[in-house]
Amino acid sequence: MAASKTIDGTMIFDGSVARRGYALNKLCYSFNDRANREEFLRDEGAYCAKYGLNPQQRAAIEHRNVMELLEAGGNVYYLAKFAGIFGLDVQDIGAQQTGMTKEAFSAKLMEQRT
Amino acid sequence: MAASKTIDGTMIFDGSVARRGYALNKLCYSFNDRANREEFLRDEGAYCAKYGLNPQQRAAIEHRNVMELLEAGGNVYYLAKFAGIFGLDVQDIGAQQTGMTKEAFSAKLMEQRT
Amino acid sequence: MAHIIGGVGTTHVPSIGGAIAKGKQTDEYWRPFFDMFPPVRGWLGRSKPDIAVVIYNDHGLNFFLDKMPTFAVGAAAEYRNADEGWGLPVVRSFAGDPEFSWHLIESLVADEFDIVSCQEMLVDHAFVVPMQLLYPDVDPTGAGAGWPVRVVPISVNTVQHPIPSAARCYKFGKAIGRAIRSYQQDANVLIMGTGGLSHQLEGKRAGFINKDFDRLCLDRLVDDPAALTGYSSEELVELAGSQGVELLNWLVMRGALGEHVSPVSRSYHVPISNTASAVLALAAA
Amino acid sequence: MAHIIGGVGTTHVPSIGGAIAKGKQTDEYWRPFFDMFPPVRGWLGRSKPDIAVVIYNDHGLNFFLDKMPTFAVGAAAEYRNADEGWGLPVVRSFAGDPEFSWHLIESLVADEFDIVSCQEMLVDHAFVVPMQLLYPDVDPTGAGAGWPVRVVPISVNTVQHPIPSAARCYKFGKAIGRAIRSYQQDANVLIMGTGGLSHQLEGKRAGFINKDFDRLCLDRLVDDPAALTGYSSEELVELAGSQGVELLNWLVMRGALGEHVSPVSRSYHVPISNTASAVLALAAA
Ligand SMILES: [Fe+3]
Ligand SMILES: [Fe+3]
Repeated sequence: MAASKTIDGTMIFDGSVARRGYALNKLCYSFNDRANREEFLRDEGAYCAKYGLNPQQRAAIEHRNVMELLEAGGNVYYLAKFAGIFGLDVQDIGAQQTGMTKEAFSAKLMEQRT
Repeated sequence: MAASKTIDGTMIFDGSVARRGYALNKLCYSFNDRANREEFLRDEGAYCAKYGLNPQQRAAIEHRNVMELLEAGGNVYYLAKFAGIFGLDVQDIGAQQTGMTKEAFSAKLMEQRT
Repeated sequence: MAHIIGGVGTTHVPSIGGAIAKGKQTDEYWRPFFDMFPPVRGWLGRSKPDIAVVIYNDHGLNFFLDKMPTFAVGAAAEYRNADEGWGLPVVRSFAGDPEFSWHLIESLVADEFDIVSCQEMLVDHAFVVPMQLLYPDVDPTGAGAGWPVRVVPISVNTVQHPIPSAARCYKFGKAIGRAIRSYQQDANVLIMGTGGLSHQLEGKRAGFINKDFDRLCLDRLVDDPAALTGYSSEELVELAGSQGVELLNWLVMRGALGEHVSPVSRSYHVPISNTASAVLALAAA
Repeated sequence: MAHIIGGVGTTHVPSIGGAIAKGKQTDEYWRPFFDMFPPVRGWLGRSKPDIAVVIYNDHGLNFFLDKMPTFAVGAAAEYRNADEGWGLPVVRSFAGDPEFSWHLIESLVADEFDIVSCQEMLVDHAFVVPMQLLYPDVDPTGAGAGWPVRVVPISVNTVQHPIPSAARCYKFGKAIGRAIRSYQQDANVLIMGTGGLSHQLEGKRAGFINKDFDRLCLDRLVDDPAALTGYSSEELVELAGSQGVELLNWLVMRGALGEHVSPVSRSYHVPISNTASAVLALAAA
């Protein structure tokens, strides 16, 4: 079904993506809990292994790369909890994905100011 | 709404009952886990306090009395997990509620044998 | 194209699992119950389902009252059974079919059924016992998925009122049927509805059984299931007992089969534990 | 009898909570946003709601993909906010109204909406930020429920496709309206719909905003909400952005208000964080 939903620059988070990304999203969901965030920071590899991340997911986490994380089945709402560990917000994420600096990304939004 | 649903000898487990019995049912639900069953058996009072049982619920647990547990908002599916701790099955529960011996309760069912 | 071979309705009480674990199938008490199944198994052997869509109610293993779904649909690659607190052996896991599950979920949501999708889901005795009854040659406590079918568990709230009405359940079944028939891959699909028939575990009326109503239900499930949609939830509690409302799972199953069915096997036996037991196998027309 | 005073639609992005926590309301960046709210608050001050029914989407605080509801309705006596992982201050809890909640649940299930009932429910920024915007005089991090309204959180799946269609959401809103109007106790009820408008957080199209579509949505929410029910979920993603589908929460809100409404206040401001922000207050006719 996913194939029918192609929108440029957009990945619809549907069943096939959710299935692929389940372990990764579950790991990110766990970051609601401070103790888990700290455990992750203490030993990232062990934490990823505990959640059964596949190599693609593990690499995407290691690279802190949002596009890779999305490719690996991540959902942006859960990924935001991962980004939050490093103090990154949705504008940092937007900048990284669009290959801009954060300033340029924010400026592009400000251009549309009402 | 609950008032409209009166069936002799039957308590419909609806919102008003579920609300009243929430803490009790949550305690019973925890008995899916062996560690919790053992913790309960080690210190029943502490376990009931941890789940915030009210005095009526606490007494019903102490008395191992199904009718009291139902009155306190218990749902029979969750209560069965409590009964299971003591090796009691639904026929024991049935006997206790109807004031029969287990043998008499079973015999009454066998009378209807097809 | 996926093809619905038919449906099986069966009782699911935990004590059946206990009897299987203890090898009591031929004991005097249990024999009449287990004797109801060979004709169903014969039919399954001939019609060879690849997938079983199992309509059941969770009894407090996977769902609690903090998040109580009306309808929940499994979308996992594997479903595990687990300790329910009273000592039944935990049976081997079941292989899912996520692609098929997601097709069902897409179709059901498009059809305006507000389901919960479950990418992890523990399945309790209401799912496990019927599988054991249909596939007694599978060692239930072996490792891995030895079951000959992939599964999709679908849980219906028959625990906490408001439960879905009989009318809604029948419509849900029809929507499941449409969803399955629109699946592009080849698969023979069996629908199972578990639980019931009349029984009541709690209150002064514990032990209540209503043979007349059960027989009427079995009749109507074959020839006129829509007739059962006229009962309110309160009427079902009164007629079938508090837990007899598990009949709703059968009604969902029946809805999926389409208008006309051919009875393969029908049997009824009272009592099993506190329950009127029944088995009904229906071939889809 | 319960009476629906009207509805408020508002953006809910987490950075608003951050701005409130840091007291940035009058900063150059934030002032145009916070300036949109005084007229809404004036209307609330006059119409004095007792209960707020808040339609929002959980972003992974209370629900995960193991059990993902299409529609979930709170039935708790108290709703707590909690750590979402990125450092927003946890705000004080909200008092529920279980009797009113259960009335809604009974009515919705009778109306064939297959909701999840939630006797415990954590509420995330999508619930909390709008409450802070409507009630800025409440110290958000004080103890207990200082909020002047009791609440019922209703969560809509806008996270994982298949999401409910716009048509289903509008019907759900209508059913919520019917449920509220049939409540026998006196209460003034406010409906809130949170999220949107156009925005997209992920992919190459991150930062996408569509002012034309947003303005069309605001127009239609006032005068012809049914017109919005023609969009498919995919069309909504394309026109409003992946996260802009939170518009569905507004459509549920609008459905509850009945056919005709009088606009109290309408404003629109781009950008707030990555989002086109909007506030719409509608008095029920
Ligand atoms: Fe059962
Ligand atoms: Fe949001």
